[in-house]
Amino acid sequence: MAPDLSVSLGPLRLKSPVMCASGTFGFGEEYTDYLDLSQLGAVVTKTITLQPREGNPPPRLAETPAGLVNSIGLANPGLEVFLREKLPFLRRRRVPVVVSIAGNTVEEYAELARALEGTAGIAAVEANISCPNVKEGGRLFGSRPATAADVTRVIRRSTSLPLLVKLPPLFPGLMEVAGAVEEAGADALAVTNTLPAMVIDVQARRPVLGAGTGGLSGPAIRPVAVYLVWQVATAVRLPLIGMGGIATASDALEFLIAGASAVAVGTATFGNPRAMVEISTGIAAYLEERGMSNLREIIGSLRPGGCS
Amino acid sequence: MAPDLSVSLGPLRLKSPVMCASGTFGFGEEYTDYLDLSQLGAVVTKTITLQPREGNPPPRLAETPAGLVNSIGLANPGLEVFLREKLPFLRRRRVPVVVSIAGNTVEEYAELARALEGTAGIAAVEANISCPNVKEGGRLFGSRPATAADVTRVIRRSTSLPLLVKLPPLFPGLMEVAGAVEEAGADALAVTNTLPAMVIDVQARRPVLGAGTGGLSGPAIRPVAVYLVWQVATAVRLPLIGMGGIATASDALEFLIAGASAVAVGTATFGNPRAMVEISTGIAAYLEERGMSNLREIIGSLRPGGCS
Amino acid sequence: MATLEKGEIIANRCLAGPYWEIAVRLPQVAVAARPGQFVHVRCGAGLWPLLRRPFSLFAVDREAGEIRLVYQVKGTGTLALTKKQPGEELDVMGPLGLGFPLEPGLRKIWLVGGGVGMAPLYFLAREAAASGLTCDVFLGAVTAAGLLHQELWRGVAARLELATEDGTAGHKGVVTDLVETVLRGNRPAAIYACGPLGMSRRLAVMAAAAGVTGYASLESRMACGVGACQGCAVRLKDGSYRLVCRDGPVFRLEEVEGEPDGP
Amino acid sequence: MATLEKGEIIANRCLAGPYWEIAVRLPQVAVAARPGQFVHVRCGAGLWPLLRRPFSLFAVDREAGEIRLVYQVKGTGTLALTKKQPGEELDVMGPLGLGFPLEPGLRKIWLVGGGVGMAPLYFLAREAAASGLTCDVFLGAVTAAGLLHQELWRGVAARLELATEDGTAGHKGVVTDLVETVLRGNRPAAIYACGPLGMSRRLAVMAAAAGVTGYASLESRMACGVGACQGCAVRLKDGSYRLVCRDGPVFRLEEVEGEPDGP
Ligand SMILES: Cc1cc2nc3c(=O)[nH]c(=O)nc-3n(C[C@H](O)[C@H](O)[C@H](O)COP(=O)(O)OP(=O)(O)OC[C@H]3O[C@@H](n4cnc5c(N)ncnc54)[C@H](O)[C@@H]3O)c2cc1C
Ligand SMILES: Cc1cc2nc3c(=O)[nH]c(=O)nc-3n(C[C@H](O)[C@H](O)[C@H](O)COP(=O)(O)OP(=O)(O)OC[C@H]3O[C@@H](n4cnc5c(N)ncnc54)[C@H](O)[C@@H]3O)c2cc1C
Ligand SMILES: Cc1cc2nc3c(=O)[nH]c(=O)nc-3n(C[C@H](O)[C@H](O)[C@H](O)COP(=O)(O)O)c2cc1C
Ligand SMILES: Cc1cc2nc3c(=O)[nH]c(=O)nc-3n(C[C@H](O)[C@H](O)[C@H](O)COP(=O)(O)O)c2cc1C
Ligand code: FES
Ligand code: FES
Repeated sequence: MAPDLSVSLGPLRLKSPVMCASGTFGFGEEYTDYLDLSQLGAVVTKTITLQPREGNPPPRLAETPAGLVNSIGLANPGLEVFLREKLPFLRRRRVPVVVSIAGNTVEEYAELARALEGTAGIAAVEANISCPNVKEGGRLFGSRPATAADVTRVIRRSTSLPLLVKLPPLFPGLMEVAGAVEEAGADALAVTNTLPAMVIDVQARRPVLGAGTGGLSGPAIRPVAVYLVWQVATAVRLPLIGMGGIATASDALEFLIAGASAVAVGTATFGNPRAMVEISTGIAAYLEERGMSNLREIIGSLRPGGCS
Repeated sequence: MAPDLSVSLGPLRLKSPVMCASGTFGFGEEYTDYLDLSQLGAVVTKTITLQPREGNPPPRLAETPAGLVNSIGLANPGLEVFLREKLPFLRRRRVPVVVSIAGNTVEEYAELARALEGTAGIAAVEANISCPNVKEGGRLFGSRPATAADVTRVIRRSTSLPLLVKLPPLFPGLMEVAGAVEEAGADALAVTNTLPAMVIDVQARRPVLGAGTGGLSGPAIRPVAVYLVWQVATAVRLPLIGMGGIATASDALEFLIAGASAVAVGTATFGNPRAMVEISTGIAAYLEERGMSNLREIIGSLRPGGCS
Repeated sequence: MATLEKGEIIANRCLAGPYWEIAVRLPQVAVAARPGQFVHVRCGAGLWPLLRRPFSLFAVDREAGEIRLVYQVKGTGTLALTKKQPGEELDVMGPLGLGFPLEPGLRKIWLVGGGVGMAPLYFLAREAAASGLTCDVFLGAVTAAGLLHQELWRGVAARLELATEDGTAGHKGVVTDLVETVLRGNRPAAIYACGPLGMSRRLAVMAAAAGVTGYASLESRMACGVGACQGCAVRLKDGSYRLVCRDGPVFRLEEVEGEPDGP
Repeated sequence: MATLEKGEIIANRCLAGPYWEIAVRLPQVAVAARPGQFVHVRCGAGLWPLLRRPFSLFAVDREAGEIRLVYQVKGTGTLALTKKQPGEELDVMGPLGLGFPLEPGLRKIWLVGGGVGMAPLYFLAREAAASGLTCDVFLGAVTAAGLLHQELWRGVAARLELATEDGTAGHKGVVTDLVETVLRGNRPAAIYACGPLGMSRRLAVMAAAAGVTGYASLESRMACGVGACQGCAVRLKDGSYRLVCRDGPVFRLEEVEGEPDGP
């Protein structure tokens, strides 16, 4: 019998632990020529803001060794267009839709969450708190326990949808933020967003990216992302969605074994649009080879390896 | 005329901006079959502790995409053996010797600094504050402005040698630590040490490294390291030594343009033991092509590139 | 419809200097492809390079189910592509993007290509010829070796004008100089351009002045190639951002910013 | 003295299954090499893989200035190595490490190899034969195809004993079983071993019990290969860490931990 790959992220039930990472899969429709969305655990949308956003000046992409630095700048059509033009398509697929949201202020997060509350076809909200808090002079919402908890609490009050909170990478201090967000009522945590990064064009002596700096994703960051997931897993009881550089089933298993209940695939989809499906299949095969019938036997099953 | 590659790191003058990164070049003697040490800006030793350290249980290395995760555990012969058996060799080469030091307590750093003070043939001390502070329950010395300043101040009082301080990667908060270390009397800052990382053997469901976790180095981290150097360069006036994933002259130039006065090469030496020499040559060629006579024309010469 | 197709490499050879040509059996891509569209190619193996690279379709043989690309070796991806041997598989997504529209009723069009940018224009010229259009072709390159496939061009061009920056072949100068001169006496139904951004911008200004319409294929770095990542944005004349992979790569010349970027 | 030498690949071919052999012209490495030493090889191109990979010298022709390595394809590095074509350059550091000591006065030695670990023993057997020693050789593999280069071994071994785990050639079982049996009636001057760690450990116990001395070549992942990074440490019987690249790869059997690691 095929192993059971279903998982629960608090109130959110997924039939596969493999989903897309926000911002790398558009609104799902862009990839329908390449895979059947219903094979995914969930589709996480590009982060939506209240108003449409044009995004950052190009270039927005720079490839680095085993990595990608991007400075998209949350380019998105805004809440209204999303609900009118993007959501109907997704609603018709048999896949849970997780809507990623971001605001410039705590109130904007709340407003987004309220607007999604009443809408059919949304399985969960993912609060992307890895973006700058305009009121606090541009510090990331997610960089301090207090602000991270604030924004979580306010969203929690604004919606009864399952609430995922996506954390930025922090060294040190991620455990504290994760703990505060747990306290404030999140149902699950997503770890990690991109690492702050910069690429310089040495001929022009300018940053390659129009925005100057960007975020690093892809296999380059995987060992860091696994570390962060493992660390957060030891600090909170919430289910985790692990991501950062996952390209193969083996990569995904590292996160699951480290303590993630689900995984998201971002940059790898660009190279291989079928990566998510292949990863699901590979996880199932891994469980079967070991005679395991349920994904839960793997999650957080890391045995000690020495002194750490 | 060949361009002038000499730089000053506060009181420390180097004839080339390219040096080795601590821990990747042993005590210099290991690489003499492959290059002439006098062609390097400086030799930075493996970090020395008061007592010899055996290091962490093997395995200590795991290769990842464009990266290397290590958990050496500061294996080193200790101060006494270093002075007796390692330093004399280095002293005979025509290259400045920078001794990297680490302690479990602030007092140990002071003791190491005092011991080096009186010793001939040492050009500078590099305080590796990216290691756990035993007294503070294992937090890195470098992770907080107050402890980072403490250890810097105490070393500063213990030696008149040029004092370099090597910072760990912090998101956010590196600028605050850098500022505190500047205040406390450092002559230059080295940015960055390895990123915290973990690799899991999914067959055994154990960490690959005997120590459980390790630090990520190599080209994978370069965009992050450039970002950190650029950020610190905007926050302090001290000269910086940039490192993290440098493998070519172009990589090194990214750091110099971002604001580093010198660069260190670590992981790349393993693949190409002559990398440092080739990087020096490449930097000189870059200056020549542009009719520049002095490295200073490049340092911190980044032009704005958009909105950041 | 675009597909993800793995097809056998039939040939992969150097044309001249850094210019190569690769032929691949990809029946599904071939049958759907239109001039000006591109394919998104996995150039290396594993993670090296990580991202695909976009290349315009140079020629398509729908019966044989084959496509041909002409590519210039620039960095990691194109260098990796040169290592692929005939018989190996190439992993391709495509055809992608919106191609050159050939509106009904056109009689004579001009094709203006700069450097390896001439690639998609050849596919266009073949299709145009098949539907009875006349093509005047203007090609520019840095040096004579960059004027690729002249024998093929001669077979499709009613008129073929060449320019090289170093004067080793044709007019000495840039291709837009040639176009400017000919525009004084002549007027095509439309201009179709592909080349460096500077070339397209200059053509946009010239075409506007002459009251001629046209199209230009633009470039940008890409990640997804399908409109999902918002990475390939270009700024158009009206200040808005558009996605090269989804809204282009072909844009109306009228939409292309006429002035170079500020410093 | 070790050098960094780039030499032309003369041949690179598959022997059987995952086993390959590569021959490279490296006069400086060849002239300095001793049995049991290794070379540190840049297997791929660019950053893929990032680190070199260590391989024991299988055969060395000092006159011709050539070395030969036998390697098993395991992952990124060895896979990349199979792609190298004759005529291309291979970037090699070496010879590195301390080889097998052949103390004067030895008459008859036993060589015990497991899997691709037999590689350095062939170089040793040739040198031993040249200085008049007699070698009895015990080789083990999972299956018959892993018993590489039998014709070469027959040329240097006074006695050749084979074992395969699946019984497809020689004794069915592991090579240490064979050694154990023969040790009951016979005693060599020394045992020289190279193979999986488990094999060396079992030999260490057996040799100690029989009062025979010997050497084993150990493996570890390496970064620098020259003693600079402290990455390749192994724990010896006395609990101390030693560097495989600098203090080894050959250690005295007496130093090898006899018991497998705890959980
Ligand atoms: C729609 C489209 C169609 C194309 N068709 C063709 C074609 O038919 N033939 C062809 O040869 N090429 C074509 N290109 C260009 C081709 O995609 C690039 O040359 C290729 O991706 C370079 O990859 P690389 O890995 O070799 O170089 P990289 O290593 O990625 O880059 C090499 C150098 O070029 C610079 N660079 C790369 N891309 C850009 C960019 N977009 N803007 C500015 N600098 C850049 C890099 O900084 C680096 O210095 C097309 C591009 C697009 C968008
Ligand atoms: C001194 C010395 C001499 C050697 N001589 C030879 C030789 O003559 N012929 C030969 O075929 N091989 C030899 N080896 C082994 C060879 O170096 C490795 O097989 C090779 O480095 C694997 O590289 P890779 O990139 O193909 O595999 P990788 O991708 O690095 O690894 C493949 C798989 O093996 C595992 N792995 C790799 N190295 C180790 C390790 N040290 N311990 C545990 N697991 C590991 C990885 O986790 C992975 O699952 C020698 C090793 C040493 C230290
Ligand atoms: C082009 C691009 C756009 C992204 N946009 C978003 C976004 O809108 N919201 C968000 O939360 N994360 C965004 N991310 C981050 C990813 O969701 C993911 O956290 C990160 O890329 C690490 O995963 P990966 O290595 O698998 O890509 C983006 C990443 C990339 C590469
Ligand atoms: C094997 C290894 C050992 C290291 N040991 C030390 C050390 O003892 N002290 C120290 O300050 N940094 C140490 N580092 C960190 C390097 O000095 C350097 O900061 C880091 O590797 C980033 O540079 P790179 O990417 O060029 O290697 C070590 C790195 C490696 C890979
Ligand atoms: S490349 Fe992703 S949107 Fe165009
Ligand atoms: S591999 Fe670096 S010390 Fe042995």
